[in-house]
Amino acid sequence: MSEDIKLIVNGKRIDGRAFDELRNIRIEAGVLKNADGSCYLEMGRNKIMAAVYGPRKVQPRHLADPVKAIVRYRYNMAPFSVEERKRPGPDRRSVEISKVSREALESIIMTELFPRSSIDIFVEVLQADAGSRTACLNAASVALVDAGIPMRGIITSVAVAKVDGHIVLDPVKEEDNFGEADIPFAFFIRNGKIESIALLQMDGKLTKNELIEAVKLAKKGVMEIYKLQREAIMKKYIVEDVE
Amino acid sequence: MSEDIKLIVNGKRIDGRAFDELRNIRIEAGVLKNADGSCYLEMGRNKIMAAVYGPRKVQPRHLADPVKAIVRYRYNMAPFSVEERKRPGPDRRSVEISKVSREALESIIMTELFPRSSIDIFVEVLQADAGSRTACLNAASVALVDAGIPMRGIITSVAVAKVDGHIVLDPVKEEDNFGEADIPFAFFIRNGKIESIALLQMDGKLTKNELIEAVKLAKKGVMEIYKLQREAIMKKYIVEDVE
Amino acid sequence: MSEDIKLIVNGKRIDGRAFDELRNIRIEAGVLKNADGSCYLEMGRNKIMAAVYGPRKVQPRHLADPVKAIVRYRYNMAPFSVEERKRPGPDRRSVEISKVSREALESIIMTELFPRSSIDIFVEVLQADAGSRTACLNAASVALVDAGIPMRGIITSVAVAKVDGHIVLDPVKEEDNFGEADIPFAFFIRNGKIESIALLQMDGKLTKNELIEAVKLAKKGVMEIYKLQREAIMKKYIVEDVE
Amino acid sequence: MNIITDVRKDYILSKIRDGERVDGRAFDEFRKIEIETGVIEKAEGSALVKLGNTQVIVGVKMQVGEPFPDSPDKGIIITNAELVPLASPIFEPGPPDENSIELARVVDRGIRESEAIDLSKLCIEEGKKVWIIFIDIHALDDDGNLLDASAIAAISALLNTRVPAERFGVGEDFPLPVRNLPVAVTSMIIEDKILVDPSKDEKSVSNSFITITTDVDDNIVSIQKSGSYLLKEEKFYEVLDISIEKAREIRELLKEV
Amino acid sequence: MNIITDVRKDYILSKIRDGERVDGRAFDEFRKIEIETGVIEKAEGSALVKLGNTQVIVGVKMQVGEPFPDSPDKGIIITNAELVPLASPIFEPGPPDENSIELARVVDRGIRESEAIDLSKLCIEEGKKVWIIFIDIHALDDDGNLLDASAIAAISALLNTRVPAERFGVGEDFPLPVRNLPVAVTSMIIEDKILVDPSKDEKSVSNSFITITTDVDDNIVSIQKSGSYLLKEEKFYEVLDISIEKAREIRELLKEV
Amino acid sequence: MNIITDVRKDYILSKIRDGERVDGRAFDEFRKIEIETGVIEKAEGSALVKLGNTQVIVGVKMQVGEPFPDSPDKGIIITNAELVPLASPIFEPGPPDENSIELARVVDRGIRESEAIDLSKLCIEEGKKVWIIFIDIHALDDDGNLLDASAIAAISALLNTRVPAERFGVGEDFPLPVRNLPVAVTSMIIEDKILVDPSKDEKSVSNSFITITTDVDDNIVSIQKSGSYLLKEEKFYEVLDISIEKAREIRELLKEV
Repeated sequence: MSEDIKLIVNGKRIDGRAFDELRNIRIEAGVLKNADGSCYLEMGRNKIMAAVYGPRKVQPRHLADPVKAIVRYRYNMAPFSVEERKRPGPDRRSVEISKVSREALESIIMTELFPRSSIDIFVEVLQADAGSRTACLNAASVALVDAGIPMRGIITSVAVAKVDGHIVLDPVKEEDNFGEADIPFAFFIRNGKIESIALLQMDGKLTKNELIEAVKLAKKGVMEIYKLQREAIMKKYIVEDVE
Repeated sequence: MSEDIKLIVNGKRIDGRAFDELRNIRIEAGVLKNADGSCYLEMGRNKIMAAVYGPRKVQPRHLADPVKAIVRYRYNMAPFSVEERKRPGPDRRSVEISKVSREALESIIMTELFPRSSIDIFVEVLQADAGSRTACLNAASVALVDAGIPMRGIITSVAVAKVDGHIVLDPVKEEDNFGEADIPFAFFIRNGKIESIALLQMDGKLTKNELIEAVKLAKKGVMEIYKLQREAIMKKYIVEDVE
Repeated sequence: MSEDIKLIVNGKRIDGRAFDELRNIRIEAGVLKNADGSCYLEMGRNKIMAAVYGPRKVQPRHLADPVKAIVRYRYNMAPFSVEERKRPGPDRRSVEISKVSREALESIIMTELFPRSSIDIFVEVLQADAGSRTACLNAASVALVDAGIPMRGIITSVAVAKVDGHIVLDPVKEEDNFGEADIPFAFFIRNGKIESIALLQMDGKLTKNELIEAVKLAKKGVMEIYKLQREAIMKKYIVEDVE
Repeated sequence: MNIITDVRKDYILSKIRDGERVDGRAFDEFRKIEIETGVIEKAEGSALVKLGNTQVIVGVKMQVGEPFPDSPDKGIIITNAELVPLASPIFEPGPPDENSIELARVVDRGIRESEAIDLSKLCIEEGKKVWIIFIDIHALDDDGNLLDASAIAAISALLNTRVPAERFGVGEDFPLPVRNLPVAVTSMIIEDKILVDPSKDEKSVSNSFITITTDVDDNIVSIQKSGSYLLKEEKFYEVLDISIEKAREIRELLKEV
Repeated sequence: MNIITDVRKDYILSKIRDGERVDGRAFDEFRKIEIETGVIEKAEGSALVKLGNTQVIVGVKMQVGEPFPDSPDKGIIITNAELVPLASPIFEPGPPDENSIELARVVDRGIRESEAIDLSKLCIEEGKKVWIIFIDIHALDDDGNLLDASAIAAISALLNTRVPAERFGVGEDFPLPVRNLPVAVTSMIIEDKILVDPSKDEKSVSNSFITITTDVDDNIVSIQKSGSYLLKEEKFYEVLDISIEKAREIRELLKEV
Repeated sequence: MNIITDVRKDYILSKIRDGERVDGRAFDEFRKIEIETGVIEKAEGSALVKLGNTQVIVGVKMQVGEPFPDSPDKGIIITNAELVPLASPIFEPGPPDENSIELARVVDRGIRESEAIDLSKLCIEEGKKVWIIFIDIHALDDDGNLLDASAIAAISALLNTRVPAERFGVGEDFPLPVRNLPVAVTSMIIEDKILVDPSKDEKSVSNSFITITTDVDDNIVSIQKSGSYLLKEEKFYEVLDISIEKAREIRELLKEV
């Protein structure tokens, strides 16, 4: 169907953005009382609530690891988050997203400090747009910091797409559906510098060179998001200090 | 639809009863061999079998409470108990009924005497009419006595309905379906006196004064049922003594 | 429908076999690396893979028996094993087959030697024809020997059918579907001699005398299969010795 | 507790060795059978069966539905068993386990293979609409041999069933066409002895069972060896004879339903 | 840990005995209620409700489907609640448990029995096509009394709902016909005292609740006694009065939605 | 037991540090690949693939069904993987876990994104009837890298598939229109080294994987980083080159199928 729909017109994207421009992002840390850490995040039309519980005792107990904390991550879509009502409960897509997202975070959480514990990360997609897994990871990262979980750095995530032959940053639904490729990334950032890749998936059709271009664009994007994550965290702690 | 169907004609109800008249009730205690206590009960067209097992070791063990017995209650409808065959297994309605029924009984069972134990109450609706939850509670009460479970008194239950503007006792299916309100009650009776309310639900539309009238009528009804429960228990023990 | 289809023509069966003739059988032991014992078996168009794990620690632990090993048997059909794609996961038929097959093998495995252990037998029907449960049992027996599980003898299995009034050995699908009776047998064979019956089911319509004839025919059949099971086991061990 | 259980088991066993059963029955004697039909008015057919202290209720419900593609002109039988926790301390709530599945399937086979129901009379519109018969077995008290009790209750309920054609707007109600009387007889094999209709007490000393279902012409229509044990060929023939004989007796009771 | 919990409980209790609540509220005082509607643009209607620190979001989705046979000319309401583990350390992932089922059903009853939605206006083609309204309750933060917050969010979301007729090719969009404003009021009964809108902190000392839902005419449309306790008759009438009064106050907020 | 495991792991690791693999392969060397097609006659297509000791069978079944509303003129692919407990001591019976879901989805993506099947040729009646292709991956023996073996088996089975149009009464049978040959290459990253086709033995020392699927034109059609580890950017480009090269070699084998 990509033939029928022009996604790029006069060098601008369907929503008017430049190729390397992010959607609007809004991040607020510490929005829930029960959770040890939490974050509300909007990224385009994505609306995400993330909560972190832990380190706490593992339930059920037989899952405990005697040498480190186990990390759990549950990506869940609210039934009203999508056009057609989604039946509650995990589907195959969300099981896979939960797995790769958990693995991205696991790689930077200092789990060795909390044997026999669990660190539970729950993200609820209240409204879904393209890139919901990347939005969730960004929210989860902030919630982890808010919960005071010791980490080697931070995870920041963004997707890149190929649309009408162009590599573009942070695609919206139409670009995802009718574009030629979608590549969600998450990077490990330490001391303000991108260190390595924590999450990488891709589907579509790309040459190697296009992929290299995509990595470059994603890195530009995450540095901007990283600043917003920092700001959200700073804001919360500064406000708290004042109180 | 209540417009189309006349539920009250010449001051009599659809099945000929007076407003404050119960359906026929038949109660028999101790009808099962395996169960520690049991009761078969008919209330109108409701046919109920109740069994009590316990106090016994809790399975699975992690549910055990170190300071008191846990009470479980399972309201289950046989597939053939209703007009349209019911798929086996619990539905949302029976989960809710099981919860409020368990809570009614829990409040008078001396659970503190049996730490780490369970008292399991199973009620099977073999044939369903209106008021099956109240019939089940009446049967469960007798089965608990039959099992020798120490209780502070007894639970007796009946529903009241508003039908064509009148408050009536112990409604049948048509009164429940086309009436204006349904109010299942269960009372705690001690030493032959109603002490307090153990179960109370309501749906429909009622004024406060109608509700007060409903309570009055329910209290009249349960005292009659209470006598039948007593008789059923006495009968069994007297027969046993003779043997 | 048996009226419409002639299953016996000129004293020969639909696939040309004599009444007492088995389908082609091919058995190969020790075909998997992970399993402690394994067997690939073809019996007519049945294609079966069997694996044995154990004796090993029981998972989950609460199933362990302090005085003997527990035996588990899982008969499973691959989704592509039948004409119409089968939904993955156990159905009622496979639960029953798993039960009676497990019981047949349990009766000859020396479970008393391995308290608190499990012996897990998994059989996958990769392609299904009539008699898949008998083919699976034959494969499982060889896999058990291959795994070195101590047994009092061996189990060998075959079905007998009544087709157009005749008792025939090892029926194919058409004979099973349109025949008058199907009788799967498994025998316990020790020192090359049939000792007793380990599995016996039957559905259809038979007189007592026909049943006696069926037993006789089944005994003839299993002795032939038993030889092939032996050969498969010998072959593997001889090859191993040479290496 | 375990000592008492063991003492009890020893007692049961020693009785059996002496040719006796703890409840005084002969080896080939069933407990008292009581059949009450029509106990559930809302069901199309129903029966409560007591076999000694074992109690089971079977309800039959009927619906109009699509036939199977390979039998477009035949009604459909669906048999289901619920071993609800009310009926025994060892039954657990939840989806059917292997025991309730086996029970339902063995009862089903007896009815199906004896062609007890004339399914060709349950076609409403070929290839489109046929009657579906739900046979729901609901255990009430398992004092052993739930299977035979269930089989008796199932055929009794079917004999009691009226096809609710009027309610479904497809003609007038008529009695379900039942034309055979399958009877299941379960025996326990212990130390070369055959005990029919084993009680729960007796089942504590052996898990070796065989169920043989026969029809009005003494044909065998279903066999199920159940339990992990080895059955001698000659013992099998002996069980066959006993089962045929006991089924004849029980069938007399069914004729009165 | 347990000692701290116990000390806290004693403190809460002693305050109550002194006629005070730990957060300074009067016994018949709700926490601050904030209602924000239209928060989920993709939903047909939505509302985020904060009740003190308790937060819940309700989204309404609509689909075209078949009516129930016994009400061929009426729309259908389906209410569902997800107590996701994000919202509380004691919520677990998995299918709805008895608490989320009860929550959904009590909210549903308030809407249904007050006839808040004119279902007869949601029939598209009698007997064939009607609107199905999915009311999905999604807990975000349970600081006590999720039920009242959910009920407020549900009716607020319904007030905010447009029927997406164009998307389904069945005419023009129109606002959902809402004609009543049911309000649920939950009270905790403790030592003969009645505390409306119990917080999580307060729930640690009692599990005795009653929820009374009333409509614009002060009719009672739903009652749910919840928790294993015995309720005195006179206390019940007292709760009734309080519930009617508090519901009136909350209804004023709904009128501004 | 654990000591032996640890010793083994140390040995594997020290070998890798020395630039060697325990089974003697080069870092960029696959184990021997054997492909046998048509092994299940009842399936529309099938293939058994051995990758060293890893064995997997894929069966393709086809049915006629309704298309998705947003692609009314296209066939449907459904890919499913069963990691049955027969294939590994760590696989458990039950519904698919995250590993089998990931496996199925990565194999699916390779086929889908390379547009290996011309789905527009699988429309029977636009908007009404299209072919549904069930690709069922059935593990037999997991000695590591089940994913690449499954991907090879899936495309081999598809190459072997005939559309059973006659059986469904919709024309004559024809070969499934396969027009691309996606090949998945999985590498393990360990101490800055890249090992393709990791064996089970090797997987005991690292859980850092990346699977890159490429098509006949060396396009990348699917990537899946799997395992909790951090991947250096330059290492990623290195893996890309290796994957493209190895896929070309494997594709030669597929051309012979």
